[in-house]
Amino acid sequence: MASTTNEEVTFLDAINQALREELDRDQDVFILGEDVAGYGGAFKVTKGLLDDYGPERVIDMPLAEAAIFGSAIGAALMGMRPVAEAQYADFLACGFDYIVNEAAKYHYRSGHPVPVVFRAPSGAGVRGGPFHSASPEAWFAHVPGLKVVVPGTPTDAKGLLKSAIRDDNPVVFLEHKYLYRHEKEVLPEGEYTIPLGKAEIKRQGTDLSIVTYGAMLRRSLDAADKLAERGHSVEVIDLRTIYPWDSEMILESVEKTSRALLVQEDVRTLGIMSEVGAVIADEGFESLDAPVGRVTAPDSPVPFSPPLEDAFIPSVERIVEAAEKTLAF
Amino acid sequence: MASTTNEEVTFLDAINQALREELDRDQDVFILGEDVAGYGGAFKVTKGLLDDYGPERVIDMPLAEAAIFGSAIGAALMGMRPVAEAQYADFLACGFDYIVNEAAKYHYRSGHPVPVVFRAPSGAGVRGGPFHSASPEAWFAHVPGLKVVVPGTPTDAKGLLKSAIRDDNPVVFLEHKYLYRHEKEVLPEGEYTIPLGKAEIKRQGTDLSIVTYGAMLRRSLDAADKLAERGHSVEVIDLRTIYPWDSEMILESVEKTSRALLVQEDVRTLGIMSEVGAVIADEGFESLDAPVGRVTAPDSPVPFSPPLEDAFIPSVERIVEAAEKTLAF
Amino acid sequence: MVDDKTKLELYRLMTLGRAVEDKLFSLYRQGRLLGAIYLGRGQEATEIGAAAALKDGDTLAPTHRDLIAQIAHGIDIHRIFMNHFGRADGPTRGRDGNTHAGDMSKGILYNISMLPDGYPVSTGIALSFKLRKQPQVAMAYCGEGATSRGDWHEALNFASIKQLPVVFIVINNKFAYSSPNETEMVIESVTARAPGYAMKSATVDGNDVIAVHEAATEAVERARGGGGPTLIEAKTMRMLGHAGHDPADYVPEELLKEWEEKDPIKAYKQRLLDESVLDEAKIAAIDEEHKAAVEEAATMAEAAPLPDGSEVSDGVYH
Amino acid sequence: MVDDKTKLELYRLMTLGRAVEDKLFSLYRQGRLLGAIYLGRGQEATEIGAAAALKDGDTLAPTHRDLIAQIAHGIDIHRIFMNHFGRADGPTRGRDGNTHAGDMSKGILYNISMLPDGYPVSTGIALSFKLRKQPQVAMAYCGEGATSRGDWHEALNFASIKQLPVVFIVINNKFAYSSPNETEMVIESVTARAPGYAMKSATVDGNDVIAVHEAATEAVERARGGGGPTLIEAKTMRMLGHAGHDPADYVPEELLKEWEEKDPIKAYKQRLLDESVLDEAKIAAIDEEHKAAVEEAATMAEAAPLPDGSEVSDGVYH
Ligand SMILES: Cc1ncc(C[n+]2csc(CCOP(=O)(O)OP(=O)(O)O)c2C)c(N)n1
Ligand SMILES: Cc1ncc(C[n+]2csc(CCOP(=O)(O)OP(=O)(O)O)c2C)c(N)n1
Ligand SMILES: [Mg+2]
Ligand SMILES: [Mg+2]
Repeated sequence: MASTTNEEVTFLDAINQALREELDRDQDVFILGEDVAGYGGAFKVTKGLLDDYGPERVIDMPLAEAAIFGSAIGAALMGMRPVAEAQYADFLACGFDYIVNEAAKYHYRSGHPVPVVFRAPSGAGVRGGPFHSASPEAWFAHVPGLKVVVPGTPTDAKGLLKSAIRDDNPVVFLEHKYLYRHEKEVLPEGEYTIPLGKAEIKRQGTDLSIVTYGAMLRRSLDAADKLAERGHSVEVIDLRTIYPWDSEMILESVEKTSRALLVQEDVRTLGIMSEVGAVIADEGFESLDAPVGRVTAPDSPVPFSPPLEDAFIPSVERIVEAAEKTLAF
Repeated sequence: MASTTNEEVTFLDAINQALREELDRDQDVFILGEDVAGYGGAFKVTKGLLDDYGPERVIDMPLAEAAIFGSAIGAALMGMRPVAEAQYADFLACGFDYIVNEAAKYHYRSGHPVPVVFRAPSGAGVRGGPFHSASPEAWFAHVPGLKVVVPGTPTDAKGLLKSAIRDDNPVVFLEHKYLYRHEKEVLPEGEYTIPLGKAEIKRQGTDLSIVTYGAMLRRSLDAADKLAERGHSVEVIDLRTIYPWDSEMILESVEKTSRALLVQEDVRTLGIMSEVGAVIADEGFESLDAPVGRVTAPDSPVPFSPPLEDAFIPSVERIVEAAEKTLAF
Repeated sequence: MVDDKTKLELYRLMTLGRAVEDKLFSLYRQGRLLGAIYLGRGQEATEIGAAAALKDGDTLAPTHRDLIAQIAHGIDIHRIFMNHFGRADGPTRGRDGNTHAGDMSKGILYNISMLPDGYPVSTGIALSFKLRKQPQVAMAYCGEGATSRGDWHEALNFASIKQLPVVFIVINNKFAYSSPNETEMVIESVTARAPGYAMKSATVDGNDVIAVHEAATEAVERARGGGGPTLIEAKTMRMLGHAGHDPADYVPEELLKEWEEKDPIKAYKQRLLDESVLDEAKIAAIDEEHKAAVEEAATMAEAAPLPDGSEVSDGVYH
Repeated sequence: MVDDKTKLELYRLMTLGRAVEDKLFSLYRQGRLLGAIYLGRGQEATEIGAAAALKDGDTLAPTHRDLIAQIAHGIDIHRIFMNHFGRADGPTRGRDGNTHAGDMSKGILYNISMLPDGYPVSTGIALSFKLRKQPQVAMAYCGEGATSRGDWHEALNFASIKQLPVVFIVINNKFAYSSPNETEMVIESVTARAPGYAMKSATVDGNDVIAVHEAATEAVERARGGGGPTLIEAKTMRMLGHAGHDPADYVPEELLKEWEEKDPIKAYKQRLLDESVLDEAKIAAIDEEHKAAVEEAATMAEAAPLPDGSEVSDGVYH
């Protein structure tokens, strides 16, 4: 599992590597969650860690989210660096209070660091239905005191998770489950981290800025390819950190391109792109030559049946279509 | 407690009236929550109801939000119309799962109605500190399947609560606690309801549209008065229903005024005004002559100490200042 | 005392449950099913024995694993296949999958993933029965894993305070996903918690359908008569993986062997043969009947149309 | 066996607790305090008796009502007044109010409103002690009302599974806000739930500081020695309203009278006089000392500056 070969590494293995490197680096790091030890987690993200780090660093918890998140916070208050896993991001709702009230507000009130990470597999696209497909990043981005990360590539996943574990604030770290085995990359050689709060331009362009993240990054890049064939130069920016998000980079890009299209897999109302749109409409208004379009899921639960789920998740075609509308304005 | 006198009625009494009228009208309506019976609720909203309707219609619950919300949903599935109270809106986070997963998604999956209301006192301004001042409307507005209501006047509070109780969908009904005893009105005579999903123009104007709701309605109207003195005609629209919100009325108003200012007490990132801003930036773009400004709380927990809390909540001055900036653009 | 007619009916239901699940598993392995499956093989005696104690008008709140219990409360097996196939005319119209469906007209709740949400929801249903003075009973199932969740505690406590007509069934099948009992609790039986709510309770052999049925019937009738809630733990074994994809190699071979010997259908069949309630001809006839019914339902479901993507956001609100 | 020095110290702490709260109440009634107050009058024996069993390095998770317990674990009373006055240099720098503060350097957690969050948080603290092989103990308080919450159950169960060094104190003061015990549980004592976690437990007279202290000391030392968690219920009475604004007219007069007779400080003072641990001169000296300390802390706090509005969003992140 060394990180210095030339082999492609899946999104999932990149996360496993990050956990290993941090477990190696810092004795205070430990993992807790349901079925994370012997079983290696529902998605096998923590596979092999029990064998290599033992049951005191990789702890199987009862089916009890308040106990998992609450305990993680308690240990973090004592200076440990727990990485708590929710089996699916949907279950963050079952221990919600601990994340939004206990963890998020402790530092503001006491000045005391709360270095805890809440990891969970999020997102749709695997026929998981209404209770295994959640994208809860917007809930947590609305809670001051939390940081929220949703990586879109294996490289980012590894580097951002390492930063999240080292951060002295509570971080909600959402791993899009569709990416686990669908995204592969050769990772940077050796040790590296990626700073929280910084977006990245994944593709340069001059005519339109697409802002996106997570599983929509790949679709946005594919859409940009298609648009390039039709002569449009599209910039694609990956937010990576959902809060605090990198408004500076987005506003700069819009200043350059004069047009923005915001793409999220999350439902329309109050996904993070609502914030991005509102900020562009305010601070970027003078740059704009066209309405700020959004491509999102509809306001509905995530449906199970393939034709419904496929209609729910924004497609490359929908992105291309919306982009052409914005470009033509 | 008749609703046909010419006396002014507080926001709180208007809610009490709504509950009484619905308890009278429909035997399936009942109330459950902590200390709602003999004590009449932490804010005395349910005062007198135990005496008049008995312990089977006004039920004291143990300190257990999952039991309160979960039970309310169960009874609603059987066709009753429970009105569940969280003692403070902050405690909605303690039974969050039931609202966002069980109640919100049941109809989509089954076609079966879930006529439940979750009532809670929300908002800041009473020195309640970080755990008694929550404005959680944005969390719930982000959950398809829920309706979310935040009235700003006694008349609306009564009429909207009656509609919420009669609605066949789960409704999160947030009562801004600062308004309970600070807002008074003569209520419309006789029985009336106010439809969910409809905003209202509380003041007509031609130069600028202020969109707001809840406790910021009064401050926005005060700001509009001051701006009028300086020759500006400001329209003030009260959303009233946060989801589904009345984008039609807002877009019409912006078409008329060409300028929008969005005012919320909630923290900046991903409050409902982010959605309103994003929609205006898209669908209302061609009407706009100025950036879409937002006046909000900062991204922080709600602080306790008066100078901090006063700085947290948007003031009339801040609204006026932002409005002048937008008007001058 | 369970009469012969009921004994036969329990047999019929258990075998139908197994036939349905066997078919689902085979479709799943052939890659013909959509989404996940959570099978209750080995638990049929509890799934059927408890839910069969319910009457019309009573409600059942199953979990992901309690498909078979839904059969005992009268679900039409067409609904089961239609939902696993994500079909437009299924009980969720493709909105949800696998066992996440039910039949509200029969009092079978649509379960959700979050465990054990059916417990507090069922206390609310029982509350409505009590408020409306209806002699109906709510029954909620969950696994032993779910008893670690706080909501479980809140439901039991509230039910006991209000003496609600609700019966709580815990199926202790030795595992919660990969986690054995020891990582979930320190006690021998979950019923050790009943005194904490001054609640009546019973621990039963979950592979003995008659024992389960008798305990559940007593509890249901007590609840119906105003005698309050009961907690029943049935000890059994999950004979397959947590879900279709899980080979469950964390389960010791010997444990599986031991419980294969105690297969609830095999043992019960022999008993009914011994008691002359059943004979080989009847057994064959029942098998035949199930097979035909299951094949018909599966075939029909597979042939039924999927929903159209254009309706993705239909039905979010009433 | 509690020695005389400890006995005296317990007396000193209880009376200091009461002096602090009396002062707060008087400031509140004069409208000089900001925000709410949640007084523990009548509970001093439990507040002090249990927390005094802790050593340096141990942690205390109080609730809104457990200000006095914080005193036993060494909080400087200046912090208390500074926080109730919402001052800039207080423990929350005005970010939070009333008892929602603590002292992390002394292992006193900053409690939040959501009950009983300190329970799961304390299991995590205890887990960290165990993982790091530190002989330290976590103690968590809550009221009997909070035992109805699911999180309470999750914490006890997890602590028992991992045999964590944590002591759970339940102060049964007969009311949760306006709700008497009967609307909260059906059992006589919350310790009826301990067997559900195979957990050691004790029910003690919460107005007898020695009894509480002995039970807590036993539990703390057992936890420290690797013997796992304990649940202690102390039976006492909340002698004032839920909060400063609450006249508590739902509390029967006779109940208050009955418990006024059992005032934990009065009884204990008499006992120490009888045992010659105390004499009237010492009593007067202690009173004097408290009075001076409390006046000084209150005066200083009232005179201290409020935070500036411009820093409202400072310190959200580390
Ligand atoms: C609140 C919650 N957390 C996590 C899960 C994920 N999950 C699904 S089934 C399961 C194990 C359930 O075990 P048990 O309750 O014993 O039921 P069984 O599967 O054995 O029937 C887990 C952890 C869930 N469904 N709900
Ligand atoms: C989860 C949660 N729900 C509701 C409340 C509101 N509340 C504050 S104190 C209280 C009563 C607490 O009673 P108890 O636990 O007995 O403690 P006591 O106040 O008697 O010390 C309630 C309902 C809360 N703090 N937390
Ligand atoms: Mg199980
Ligand atoms: Mg109490």
